[in-house]
Amino acid sequence: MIKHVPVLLVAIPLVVAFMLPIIGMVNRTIRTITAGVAIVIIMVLSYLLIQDVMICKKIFYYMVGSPDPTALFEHGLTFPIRIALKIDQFSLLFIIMATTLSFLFYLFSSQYIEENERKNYFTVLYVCMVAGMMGMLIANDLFTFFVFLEILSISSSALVSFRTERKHPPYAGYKYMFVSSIATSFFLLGIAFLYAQYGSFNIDYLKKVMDGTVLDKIAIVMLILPLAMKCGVVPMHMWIPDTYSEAPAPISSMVKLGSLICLYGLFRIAFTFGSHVYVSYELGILFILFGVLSMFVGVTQALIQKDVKRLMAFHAVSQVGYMLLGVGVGLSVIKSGDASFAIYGKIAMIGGLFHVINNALYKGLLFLTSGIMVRHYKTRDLNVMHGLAHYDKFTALVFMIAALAISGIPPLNGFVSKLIIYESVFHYNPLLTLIAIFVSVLTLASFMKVFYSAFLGMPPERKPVEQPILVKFSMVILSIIIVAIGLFPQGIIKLLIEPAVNALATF
Amino acid sequence: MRLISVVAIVVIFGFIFVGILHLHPIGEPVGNPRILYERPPLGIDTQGVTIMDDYFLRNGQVETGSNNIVASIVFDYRGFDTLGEATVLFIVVSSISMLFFTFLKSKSIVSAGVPRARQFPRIESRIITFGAFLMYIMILSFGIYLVVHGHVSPGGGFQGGSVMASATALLLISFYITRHMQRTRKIFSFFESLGLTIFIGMGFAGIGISFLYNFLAHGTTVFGKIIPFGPNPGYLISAGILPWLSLAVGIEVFFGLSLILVTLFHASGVKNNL
Amino acid sequence: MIYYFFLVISIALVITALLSIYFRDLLAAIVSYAVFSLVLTVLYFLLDAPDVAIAEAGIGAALTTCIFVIAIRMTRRREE
Amino acid sequence: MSAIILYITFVLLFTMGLFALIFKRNLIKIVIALNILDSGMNLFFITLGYRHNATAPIFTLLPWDTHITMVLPTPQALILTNIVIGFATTALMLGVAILTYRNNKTLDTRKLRGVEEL
Repeated sequence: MIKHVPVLLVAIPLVVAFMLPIIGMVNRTIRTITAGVAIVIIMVLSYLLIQDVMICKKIFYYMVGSPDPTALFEHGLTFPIRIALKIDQFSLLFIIMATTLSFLFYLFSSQYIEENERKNYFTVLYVCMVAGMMGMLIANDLFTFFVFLEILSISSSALVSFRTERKHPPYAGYKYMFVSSIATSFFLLGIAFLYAQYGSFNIDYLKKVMDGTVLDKIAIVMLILPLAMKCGVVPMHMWIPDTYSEAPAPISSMVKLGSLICLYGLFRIAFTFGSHVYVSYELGILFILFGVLSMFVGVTQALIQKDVKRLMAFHAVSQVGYMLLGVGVGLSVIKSGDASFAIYGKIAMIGGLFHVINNALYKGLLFLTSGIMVRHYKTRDLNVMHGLAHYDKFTALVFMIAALAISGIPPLNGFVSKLIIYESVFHYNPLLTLIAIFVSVLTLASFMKVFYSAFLGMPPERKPVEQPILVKFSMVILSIIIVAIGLFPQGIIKLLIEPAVNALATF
Repeated sequence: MRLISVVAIVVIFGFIFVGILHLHPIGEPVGNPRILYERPPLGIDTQGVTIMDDYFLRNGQVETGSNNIVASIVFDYRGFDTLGEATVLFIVVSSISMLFFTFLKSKSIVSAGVPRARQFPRIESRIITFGAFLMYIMILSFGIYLVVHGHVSPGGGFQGGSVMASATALLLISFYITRHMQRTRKIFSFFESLGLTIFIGMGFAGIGISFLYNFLAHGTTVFGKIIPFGPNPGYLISAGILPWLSLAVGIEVFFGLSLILVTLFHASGVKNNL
Repeated sequence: MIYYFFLVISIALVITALLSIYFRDLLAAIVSYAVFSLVLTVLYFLLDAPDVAIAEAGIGAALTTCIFVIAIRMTRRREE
Repeated sequence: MSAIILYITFVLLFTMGLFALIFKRNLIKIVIALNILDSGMNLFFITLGYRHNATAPIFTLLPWDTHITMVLPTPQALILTNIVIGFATTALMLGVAILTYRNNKTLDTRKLRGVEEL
């Protein structure tokens, strides 16, 4: 049965999502529990794979609909004819991250979003979003990747405009959909250029037959730019602030998670095709450029914001820069001779990927706390907020943990990954490290501003409402994970990150 | 800012133009010189097949029992993409229902329950309604034909479903029937979920071998009729799970698209847009 | 021979697409988009893709136009 | 010229759609432009699979001939998928645009800049 796990990761959320409208007509509590159970099942399935994939270095292939699903080719052919799914160390890292976090965010949203008939559709779209993420992570086929990218973007866009009765959310959803449609059109163009030459969509097969023609280079640009657009790196970041600030709090976290999944696609395509078309050095430089720009522009924009969610959104842009910087350094030295790669390129990649996980954790937690803040003050303006810590010590503590983690203060997880990035990038170019440290200091400054204005000062006029139990529970779990990773980073690096980096480097 | 956009578009234009100059000429075989081959005549074999499409053309008919190779790709070889595509449609139907939920509760001037004088447009001629009804039946039967014969002649679930949904559009503009909005929504939503559940259920039914495996073909079952290679009139009862998947997708697309149309049409008549 | 068909249809496609972008009356723009879709359907048929032609006729020409018209009715007709 | 005529049509449609996407200010016009861009994309894919003197990839009622060739079927299957996805995108964007109009009483992106304010 374990050989079917790749397809079950997508099929279980989908089958539950298809039946949720019917279940929702019958009973709403059962509907909420069913959706939660589906996410728990795929979470457990992804944990079951750790032993096989991460420790025994086994790679799961699955040909959907084939008489022998684990065989790569049928009938003695030399090319795959069906849709291939693949779970290797790199994708399993992201699968574990995505399933765990979407479960925690689901717990938060199940009591945070008010209960009415629209919540049926909310749950359906949420589960579909999880399925879209899973599909992108396991796809070994460019067109399947495209289809699930569409699933992810359409369901995110609908959820971003969930609060239709307010003035701005529909336009934010429109903007997000606009950007994703342009991105997916370009992605399809890249697929078309590759198909025109090699007659296949399978990533592994394409890697094998690619020989670096002009069309290949154009196709790679067309595949990488849209994904960079969906991650929100700086020249294409105009949609991020609106989307993240207008969405409900759990959806902001989920959209952030989705953009990290697009980052997965970006890394995978860059590493798979880059070295075979002889552009990995250029791509690495491009990533570093994007990364530095994103870090700098994101944080300087964030400093001047008065709106708490917009501020966090700009920090999301800036944090993506760190990951691109770490992985870009690794990509640019991967083919320059093994010595320099072994010295700092690999460590930079470990830092970059570790930062992805840490970022998803504390950024999600920050968005969740911002949701509680906004719900209490009925506004997102920092100048109006004051003194929530007098009554709600829990939220203050949780926000403190997340804010310190994002600024890279020692006992927490952000510090570890940032330190790894600083150390390794320093060997590559000391200037980049200086910029990164400077950005980190600015991050601390802007979050101190938020903490000061939202939690300290005069007590607020009215007492905050007590948060429901699941809301608190999910936030507690996230904070515990953040502190635990910060205290014992070696375990998770050895178990998850290093195999992922090795798999990525040998793509 | 405009200047930057123009420069960006011109750069993209240049990229694509360089790209098409390097492509193969229209009508020639796909491929770069390493994979280019002299195309042998059609036949059942896997010898000398170097690209995916050639395999489908040679073996698709015998392997799946479907005369329409496009249908065999859509529902068999790349069935997983089709599942994703059906999911996209499902998501959009759910989103539209979610976004326009407040509209659905209020009365609409396009619904038949509102007095005739406030309708838009005011004229509702007997000729139009009767003609539309005739057309409705004809379009619907054409759509059902397309769905059922998807594996024999051009057509299939998506095409048939969309043709049937355009019949719904015709019915809407001639009859203005959105009076029982809540009930309509529930029924349509139920059938849409039912179609999708049949689709994914067929997928799970083959999971003893693999997900979406065509377990009904090449068997002794009713739908496992062996189709010989080459031109033939085709059999309706063949091709394994293809007709079932086609039917499921047809149901899903028809009810899903109709629900989108009905919802938007109803919402367009709500006066004080809540 | 078939390339003459392609040429004529291509010109028709480009003209209808230009018109649907050019018109400031959105209803006219959408009608030209419907014509664009129909011409595209003919082109798909000439390119030996009957499945795609049916889908484009059903979805592109009929349903897309329909929801566009509904959307215009709920908003405003002229592009300001 | 005759060998790349449809490619040129695709490039024209794609660029036209892109121009309109970026320079048009009306939310509904943007959706039309997006549809044109998507149609160009579909046309390109189908053109990639076209062959001279070939038949549609359907065996029913085909005249038997041992040297028969068919157009490539995979692009057609993919474009079926992409047409439906394009329709889905259109429907969602129009729905959201309608709600934007209801909340802001305008469809002009220049007037909708106020999203940044609180």
